[in-house]
Amino acid sequence: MLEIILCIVIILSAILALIQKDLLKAAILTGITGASVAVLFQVLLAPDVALTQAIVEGAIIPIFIALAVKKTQRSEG
Amino acid sequence: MNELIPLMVIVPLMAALLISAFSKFNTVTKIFAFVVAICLPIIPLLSNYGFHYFGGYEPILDSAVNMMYHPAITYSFTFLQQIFIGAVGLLTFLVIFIYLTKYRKVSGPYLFLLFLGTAAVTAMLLTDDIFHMFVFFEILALAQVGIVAASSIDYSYEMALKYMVLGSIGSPMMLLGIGFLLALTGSVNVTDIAAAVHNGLVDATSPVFLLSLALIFFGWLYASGLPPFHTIKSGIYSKAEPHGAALLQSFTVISMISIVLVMFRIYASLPIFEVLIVFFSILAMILGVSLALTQTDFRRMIGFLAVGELGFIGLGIGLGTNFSITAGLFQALNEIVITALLFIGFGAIVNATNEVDTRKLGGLLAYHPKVAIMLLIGGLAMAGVPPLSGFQSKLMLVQASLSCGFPEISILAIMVSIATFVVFVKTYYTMFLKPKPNDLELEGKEVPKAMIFAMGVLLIIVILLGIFPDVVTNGISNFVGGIL
Amino acid sequence: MKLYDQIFNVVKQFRKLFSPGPVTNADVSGSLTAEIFLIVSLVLTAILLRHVNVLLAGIFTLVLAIVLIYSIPLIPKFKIEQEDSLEKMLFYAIITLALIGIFMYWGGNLV
Amino acid sequence: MAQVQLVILLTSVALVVIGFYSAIFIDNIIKKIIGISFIEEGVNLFIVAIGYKAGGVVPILMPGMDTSWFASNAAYPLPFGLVLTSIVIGASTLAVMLALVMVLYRRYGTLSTKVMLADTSKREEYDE
Repeated sequence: MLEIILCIVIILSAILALIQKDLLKAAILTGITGASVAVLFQVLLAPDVALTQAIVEGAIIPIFIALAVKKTQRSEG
Repeated sequence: MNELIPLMVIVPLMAALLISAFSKFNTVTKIFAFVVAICLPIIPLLSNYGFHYFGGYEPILDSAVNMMYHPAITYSFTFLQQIFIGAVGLLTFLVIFIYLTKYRKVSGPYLFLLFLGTAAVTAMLLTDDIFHMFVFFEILALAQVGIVAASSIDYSYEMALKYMVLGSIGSPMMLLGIGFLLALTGSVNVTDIAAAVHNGLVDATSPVFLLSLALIFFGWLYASGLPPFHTIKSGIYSKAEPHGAALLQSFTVISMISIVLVMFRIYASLPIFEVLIVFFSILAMILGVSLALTQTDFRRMIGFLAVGELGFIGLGIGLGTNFSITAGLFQALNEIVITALLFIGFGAIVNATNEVDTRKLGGLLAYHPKVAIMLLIGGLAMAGVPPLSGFQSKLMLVQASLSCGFPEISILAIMVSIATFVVFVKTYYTMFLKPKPNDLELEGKEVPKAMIFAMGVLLIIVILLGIFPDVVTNGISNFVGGIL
Repeated sequence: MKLYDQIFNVVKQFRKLFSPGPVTNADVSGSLTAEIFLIVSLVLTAILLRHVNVLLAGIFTLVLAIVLIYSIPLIPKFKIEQEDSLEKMLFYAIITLALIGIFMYWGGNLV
Repeated sequence: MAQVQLVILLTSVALVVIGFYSAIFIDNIIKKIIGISFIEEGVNLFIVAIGYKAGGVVPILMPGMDTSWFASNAAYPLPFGLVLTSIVIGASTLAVMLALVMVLYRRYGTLSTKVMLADTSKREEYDE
């Protein structure tokens, strides 16, 4: 059951990230996708991959995107 | 002396890291880079043929099914690897020599990128592990982007970003194909996968196996710049510094042949594999040469010509006989040398005139006769004029396609050669022979001596390979006999 | 004479290819060569279909040749499709991936 | 529970399709890069799902485990090792792309792909 909920969260947050007008929110939603994938890796018996994924995709990449947004512009267009 | 095999990758990799760490000591960096660059072509010449197993894990014989398993990442070093690593090492040496003599203050990160790219292509040639190859392919892509972005030409950042975005479509697809293969066979070692396919452990007609071919093939198209990626490949050649472009095209050629040889070993039993390769090679030849004919920027033109010549390599491998694959690999070696010669030569002209539009150039023969003559011989070699090296490989390709029963392909190859000749003669005429435009300033601008030296070395190789092709083709033919 | 006029108009259309800037005779002759090279090489490639079916190859080659000759100039159309804007490159890359995938999945065992 | 594997495969396919959609149809370059990074994520998820074994254990040999029991019950660890490398490669690629975007924004003042990454061959002004 947990897997199915996680899969739905992953796909929903991925779609929401792409229809968001505010790029900062899009960055945070990317982090949610990454973190949910990390939990899914734990369910799939890969704890070492889950740790790396949680740090890289859940924390570092949203921060990179947020920095890029801060240096450029926040709204789309 | 099999300990030298991993050193071929480790030496440029360590040199790259050390140079970027200590780049504030200018003179030391220069001397160190020069010494390492000399070592690069020498190490493969000294090393013996053989295998190297990382971690010392020898292959295990499974007595139940009587098959070998390779638990370690394996580097195999044969004549083919020796000749190509030697060629890339020599080219890296020449490029670094040009770079070191051009600037008084060298940039550590740029040298880092050049050495990193060389290490990556060397590992791609040596390795027998398909995922290891993918990792170094990604490193190579990053190094290529860095080399393009480091140039001072307009729009180089845009081109680098476009290359990266396209790459992040292409390389995950290749990874997905590797994942399919892993799901089917449970291994990433190419020898193991090939043995599993040939012994019937994998159903060669299953959709998963066919889709893995489709995905890895798409990654190969991205790596080698065949259509639909020919525009971006010619674009990054034209936006890099000339000596960087000479190295970039050798990276492209080597990643192309190393991936296609791996694919050939795994998928050679599928007839559709050869159909796909021949189709895309013909497309590359037609599109590359016909677009090169309409360019006015001569760096872009050489870029499209280089893509068109890649089609010949693919054609030789796609025909699938021993003779044709030998011809294709020999053409790859010739292309590395000849295209590097052309990029460096036209780069020397850019250096002396600060102009890339052929419409604004003219009359350069009187000012730079040495460059003009060397470029002429290089262009004739690319078009396939005897007795230069391009002639030998193209003749072999035409013979191979005739003996396979495809006379249309032979006629097409000859036509593409003629069109290449037209492109070259047209550009040569507008740049060197046409009367000089009045507003072109040429006085007091010299071509760097290092560039002329590099062109001279490459020209000697072109002529030697043209007169004695057997030195290379016999060894390559033996190698091809081993994988067929 | 109609075909001759058409070819003559091709030369006029090449002017747009090289704008901005003057059009030299070397550029125009290069573009004409490219035009002829493109038609001949595509027709020659179509003959390769004879390994599948001889009749199909004959009909296809004739139709292709007629269509190509009556739709000159080809090079301006070709060049517009192969400029280096990211959108066009991404579009063609993904279309090619889809075509290879479909071709392999349903046609991989037929050849 | 082959169902778990099936659900996860469908999710990874969905992520790849979302990535392709964003590559073609989204104009903002930062959102395009976010979308393309989903392709990489979907592929990683797929490869991890290959190694999954229903009802298996984590492939770490603890003291006290029977070796033959472990060998028949542990998940296949090779894909996990591959994904570990692939995650880091994806992150570094994304960082380089964002850095290039930041540099280009200073020149163009917009994030639109149509403006920033248009055709360059015609843009070079021909100065008489």
